[in-house]
Amino acid sequence: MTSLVMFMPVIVVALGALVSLAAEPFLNDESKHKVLPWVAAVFVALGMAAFALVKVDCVYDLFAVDPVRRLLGVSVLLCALLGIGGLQWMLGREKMKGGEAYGLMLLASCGALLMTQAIDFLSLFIAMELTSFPVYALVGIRRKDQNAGEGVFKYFVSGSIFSAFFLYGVALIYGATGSTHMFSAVLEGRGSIYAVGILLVVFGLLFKAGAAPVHFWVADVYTGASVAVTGFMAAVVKVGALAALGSVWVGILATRAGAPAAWNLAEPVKFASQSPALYYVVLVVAILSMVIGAFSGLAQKSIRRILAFSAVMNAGFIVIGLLLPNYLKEGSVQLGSMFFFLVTYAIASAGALTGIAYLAGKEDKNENLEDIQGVGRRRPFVALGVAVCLASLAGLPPVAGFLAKFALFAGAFSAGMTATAIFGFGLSLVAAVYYLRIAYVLFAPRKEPCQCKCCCQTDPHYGYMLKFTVSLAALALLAMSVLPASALIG
Amino acid sequence: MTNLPLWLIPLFPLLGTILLGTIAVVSSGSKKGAAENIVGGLAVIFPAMSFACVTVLACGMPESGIRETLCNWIDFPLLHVDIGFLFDGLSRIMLLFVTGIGTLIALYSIGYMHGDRGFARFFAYINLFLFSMIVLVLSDNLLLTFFGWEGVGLCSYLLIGFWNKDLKNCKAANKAFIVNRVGDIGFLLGMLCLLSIGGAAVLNYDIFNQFMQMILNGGHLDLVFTLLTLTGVLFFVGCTGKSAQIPLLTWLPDAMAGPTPVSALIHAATMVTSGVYLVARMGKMFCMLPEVLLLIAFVGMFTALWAAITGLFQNDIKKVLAYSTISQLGYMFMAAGVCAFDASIFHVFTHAFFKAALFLGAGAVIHSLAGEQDMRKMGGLLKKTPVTACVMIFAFFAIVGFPGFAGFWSKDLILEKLVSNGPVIAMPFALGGSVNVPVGMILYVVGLATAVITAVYMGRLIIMTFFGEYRGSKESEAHIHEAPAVMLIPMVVLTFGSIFAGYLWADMIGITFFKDSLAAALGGAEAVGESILSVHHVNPVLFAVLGTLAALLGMFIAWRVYANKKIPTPKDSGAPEGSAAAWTFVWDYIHVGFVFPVRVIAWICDVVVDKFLQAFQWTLGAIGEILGDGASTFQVRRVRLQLALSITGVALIVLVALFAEGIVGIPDFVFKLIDSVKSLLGRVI
Amino acid sequence: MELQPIFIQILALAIFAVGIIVAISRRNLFFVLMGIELALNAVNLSFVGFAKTLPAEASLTGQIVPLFSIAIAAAEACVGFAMVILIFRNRESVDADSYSNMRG
Amino acid sequence: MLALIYFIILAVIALGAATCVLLSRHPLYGALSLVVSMVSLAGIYGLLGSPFLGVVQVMVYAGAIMMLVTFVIMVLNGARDSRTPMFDKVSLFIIPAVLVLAALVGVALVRAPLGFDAATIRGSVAVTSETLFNVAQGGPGYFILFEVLGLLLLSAMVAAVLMAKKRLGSVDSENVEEKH
Repeated sequence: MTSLVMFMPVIVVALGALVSLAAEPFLNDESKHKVLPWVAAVFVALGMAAFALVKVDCVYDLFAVDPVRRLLGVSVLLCALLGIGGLQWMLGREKMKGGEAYGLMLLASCGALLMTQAIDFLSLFIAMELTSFPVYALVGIRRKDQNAGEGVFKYFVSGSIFSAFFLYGVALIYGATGSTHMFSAVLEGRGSIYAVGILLVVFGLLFKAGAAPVHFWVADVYTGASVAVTGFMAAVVKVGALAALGSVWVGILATRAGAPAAWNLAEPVKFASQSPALYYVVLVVAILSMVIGAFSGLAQKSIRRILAFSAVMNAGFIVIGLLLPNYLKEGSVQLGSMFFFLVTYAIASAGALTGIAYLAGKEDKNENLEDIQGVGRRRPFVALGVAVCLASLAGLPPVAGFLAKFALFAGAFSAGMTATAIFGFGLSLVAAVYYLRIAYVLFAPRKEPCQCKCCCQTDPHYGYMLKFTVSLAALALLAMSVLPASALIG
Repeated sequence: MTNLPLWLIPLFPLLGTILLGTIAVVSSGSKKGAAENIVGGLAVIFPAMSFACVTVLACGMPESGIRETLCNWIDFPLLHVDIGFLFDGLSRIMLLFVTGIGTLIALYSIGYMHGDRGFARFFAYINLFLFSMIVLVLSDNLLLTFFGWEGVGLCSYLLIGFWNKDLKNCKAANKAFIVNRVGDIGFLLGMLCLLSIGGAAVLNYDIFNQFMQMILNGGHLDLVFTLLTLTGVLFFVGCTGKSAQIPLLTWLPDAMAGPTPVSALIHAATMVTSGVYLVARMGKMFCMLPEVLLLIAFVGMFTALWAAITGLFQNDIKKVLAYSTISQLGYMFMAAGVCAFDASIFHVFTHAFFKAALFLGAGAVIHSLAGEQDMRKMGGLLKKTPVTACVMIFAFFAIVGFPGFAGFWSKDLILEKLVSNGPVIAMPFALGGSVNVPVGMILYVVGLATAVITAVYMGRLIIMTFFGEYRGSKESEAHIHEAPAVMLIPMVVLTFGSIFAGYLWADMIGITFFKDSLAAALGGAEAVGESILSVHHVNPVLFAVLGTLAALLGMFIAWRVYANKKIPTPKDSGAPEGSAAAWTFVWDYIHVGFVFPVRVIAWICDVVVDKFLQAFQWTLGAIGEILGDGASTFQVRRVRLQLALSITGVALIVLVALFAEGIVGIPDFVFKLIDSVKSLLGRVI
Repeated sequence: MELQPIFIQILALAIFAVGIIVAISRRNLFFVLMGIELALNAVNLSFVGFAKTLPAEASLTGQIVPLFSIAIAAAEACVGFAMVILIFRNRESVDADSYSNMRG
Repeated sequence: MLALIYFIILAVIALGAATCVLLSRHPLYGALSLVVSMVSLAGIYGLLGSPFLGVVQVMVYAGAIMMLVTFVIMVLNGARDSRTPMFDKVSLFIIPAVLVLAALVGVALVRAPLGFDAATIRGSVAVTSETLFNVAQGGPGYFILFEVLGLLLLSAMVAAVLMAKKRLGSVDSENVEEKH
């Protein structure tokens, strides 16, 4: 059963979900948050290890694994670890009853893993929904909170409407090609249906990635969810959606050229079957996202909201990667720098938000910029991890985010998108201001001595995994900047 | 012994950083802090080992330099970079004084930082700074250099804000960081431009040089000239940031907020030279771009003059030295601007010694006066702290270019090169005809004038500090004491350096050792530059005499003006006032001028992009309702409106995309309609 | 005149559009959910309609995908109504516009 | 010809019922219209030669899902839509946007030549299930997706439980609630 080996990471994580869900009713409320996260984390770690078994191959034309997808998978699982750590800290401290959340988080990670591997629209759709449902529930996990309810509502409604759009796009593509496979040739005379279908599918994925003009949900949902969940969601859903977008993109090129499948994302693709219209669509989406993300973020006070707009902006940066090295003129696409950017972004934003979940006080009350001032001095370890992650988001060397940005802009420069590259570069500087502002505030002198007893009384047991995973994320970012090549080989 | 691996050099400070950082973190909880003996010892040993490595390597270095590639770093199709080191004539000189002076600073700091709460933390920063600086100098490609570049920026941020209890220091640190970031943008964009000209591997210095040679030999210069000029300007912007040239120079005086004067010294003697280093390193490119060279020369000239005049107005002893640093950097850039990269590096080298001696001396003065920095409260210290005074006076002779001292050789060399290499440019008149402008002569005259002013303000510093009567309070006078030995030793060593370093390249007595050692690394660039700039040889003795006269004149003026002048009683602040302040802070005001529009733009974008545009979209749908309902509905908070906007956006983009693909065509009758409207209009009109 | 595939597609498109309009323009939460169900139904119809225009092998996919999509729609309805119950408890309102208090 | 007549009848019912959903005031009426629309869609599936799908449609959609819908509407009895207007100014904006998008898709559909294929397979139970559970190495592999679907349903269930279960909030707030 070669195919079983191919799915080993997913199977292990799904097993972890089943185990933690099955064990949940047999534990009392106290020990739920002490035992279950560790169980889940062990399975996630095993899942990471299981990537060593996976070979580069595709299964039934439904799923495929290649070095890039492997890297994406590992980063999804790393973000899942961060998410579990944050969730343990939050749930344990607030003494929530019930530990279903850990199982749900693993199920969502399963979905994201499958999204990165899908090369068929049907499997992509199922994986996408598998990612979404648990995240809907996780956003609403703080059930008494009005904002959480609003967040779930907005996410659910817009999410299901855009998945309907996505599915309709799939139907049109099926009508045009006779298959839901991403790489099947268009039938005679049905090119127009294909064009519309692909646009709907692309926007369905861009919605999940939070790019403009379908970005409106991002700010509200990120703010509604608890900080720990926001960190998980920001990273995992985005990795899944943008990885799928990359597959779809290569698929479009292959389909239009009528060429055989080219599912290996690690290899450069050249079909000379590019569409100028799609080029401009991507460019418009990129520029809109960058502008909206950069400037709206400046006006925000809440860290979650700042990072929400940063998510919008980074979605804009990442989609530029679709056009490299030279989509418009030669129809050649190599998505390496895009996925490197994606991975660094995902780890950095998950790490930063999880760390802030640790620093933000009970029920995330102190999550605004002025409330969090000086917290980093009391908890320097986590705050340092957060600072590294923020530096990566801001694109400061020597953290990996710098390399990713540099590679992306260098590529855009060489691809002849000089204006876009300079524009994006300028906007990334604007955005760097708000990341650095968070870092600055964390370490600024405190305004008044600590008055809240709540944060000092917490059982430190709940924080160990969070501390460990945040430092793991920071180390991963540093390691990727020193040896980016090894990240892609692993 | 020569096959010592190169990575040992950065390794030692890195180890030191890690070790000291760990000590700092571990001991942060305890009341007493870690034992200063051990920490201080460790802090000195690591840079010293590094210095030892450099010395060993420097002695056995082959002519062409040592290259060492550790591993592949980045291998994207568009970008290929290795982690590698390059040890040649240029990096040898730089490394020698970076590690050497670094070691001395560490030694000195043990005395200076005695009893400070953050003792271990401070030395961790110093080691990290040295590590970054070594990486900057030793790297064999621009990207790794950029890492070091950012690293020193970070360390300067940390060191300036070292006493972060004080908001003023934090602000100064932020300012330094932000101004440096502006320069870094230039560096980054320059790299991008270079990549787009030269391909994936061009960031490596060897390949860079080959590439430039290829352009030159193949006569392809005119093909890439525009882009290459842009690249040169962008890199120069990067250098102005790090080397505090106009217009990015305001951070350096503010950086004096750091722990007196150790971090200040780091900025002044080592970090700021990285800009000069980069220009020299990329000399091959700059020498092909006469316009950029001219820009560099004039920026250097104005900076030198402006900073020298500003130095006259300062009351804070460290600020005087800071502005004098800026002024000396201006000289270095002037030299680089006429393709005399070796002279520029030579001045970097000598300057490092005498400026370090001056800063350490100033530090010793401040130390002995228990933190007093205002020169108006000093005076007559010659008797109380004789060693410090001697050090300062010798260094003073070096900086003003008194014959025989280090500054004499390097500064006069630069002035000589300005005349011999300076281009003559034909300036067309508006009414026709043109006049030949001897740029070299202009640069030389301004440089000479600056030398006079340098002597004046340095003389003022020496006179106000060491001569006359003590002007401080009586009780503080009793406490004045000479610095401890651990501080004096580095000072004395540096004093010897500032006397004798100049003899490495004493043209007049026939020693050209320094020039020869740099020839392999820079020679190509200078040859090209000299061929372009039409060099004519001049008599060096004439320049030496003129330079000496300038120094003597300046010293005379200083003695006449300041020796017997009644010094006004100081107010609380040491900052200059009135027109002096206007002159000093002109660039700060200009910076504020830049900051303000950015804020305005941000505000406008916040209002326009986020709210107004959404409102505008909304207007299209429900314009009648807006009139009735007012602006309360502008904010998109309702999910239905959010979705509606999203779908509108999608629909618009899809519409345009389908038009572009030709799937949706414009029906014929639209054209007919337009035509008929046109004809109708034509008939009416 | 015979039945044409395009009729089926146009019907599917029309129902899809009505479904989306119901989902967004109605303020009652239940209608929002029902609109989404309607849209997913229309997509299934589109799949089946396209399946009929394709040769043997390809047409099977068009029969299978709607099965999956029906299952997913059922799951979505389940999550959706759970969500309605959750937020209804908090705010006692089924008006979609009453869930718009977040500011930034 | 006969097929066309049946189709037209069913299509009119389906579309009409869909419009009723849009225009009905009370959610229950909307739900009933939705059932009508779904059943007539099931009829169209039968007409197009996919009886299995039609049956599934009736059972799952019209049966199970609509049960759920009506049940929840009944439970949350205060769910009357009478206070809020059915349409407001936002609708003015939504309807044109959706219609433009739909028109674009329509144009694309019309421009493509679509014709029934004679070789198409009737979607009977046997054929459908054989394809679905074909575990052969070279088969379509839908069984894997079937497994994933199992995970999906599990996640939906757990998500629903997490959101709708009565007491899952923090201990403190629950205690406060009990005192009241």
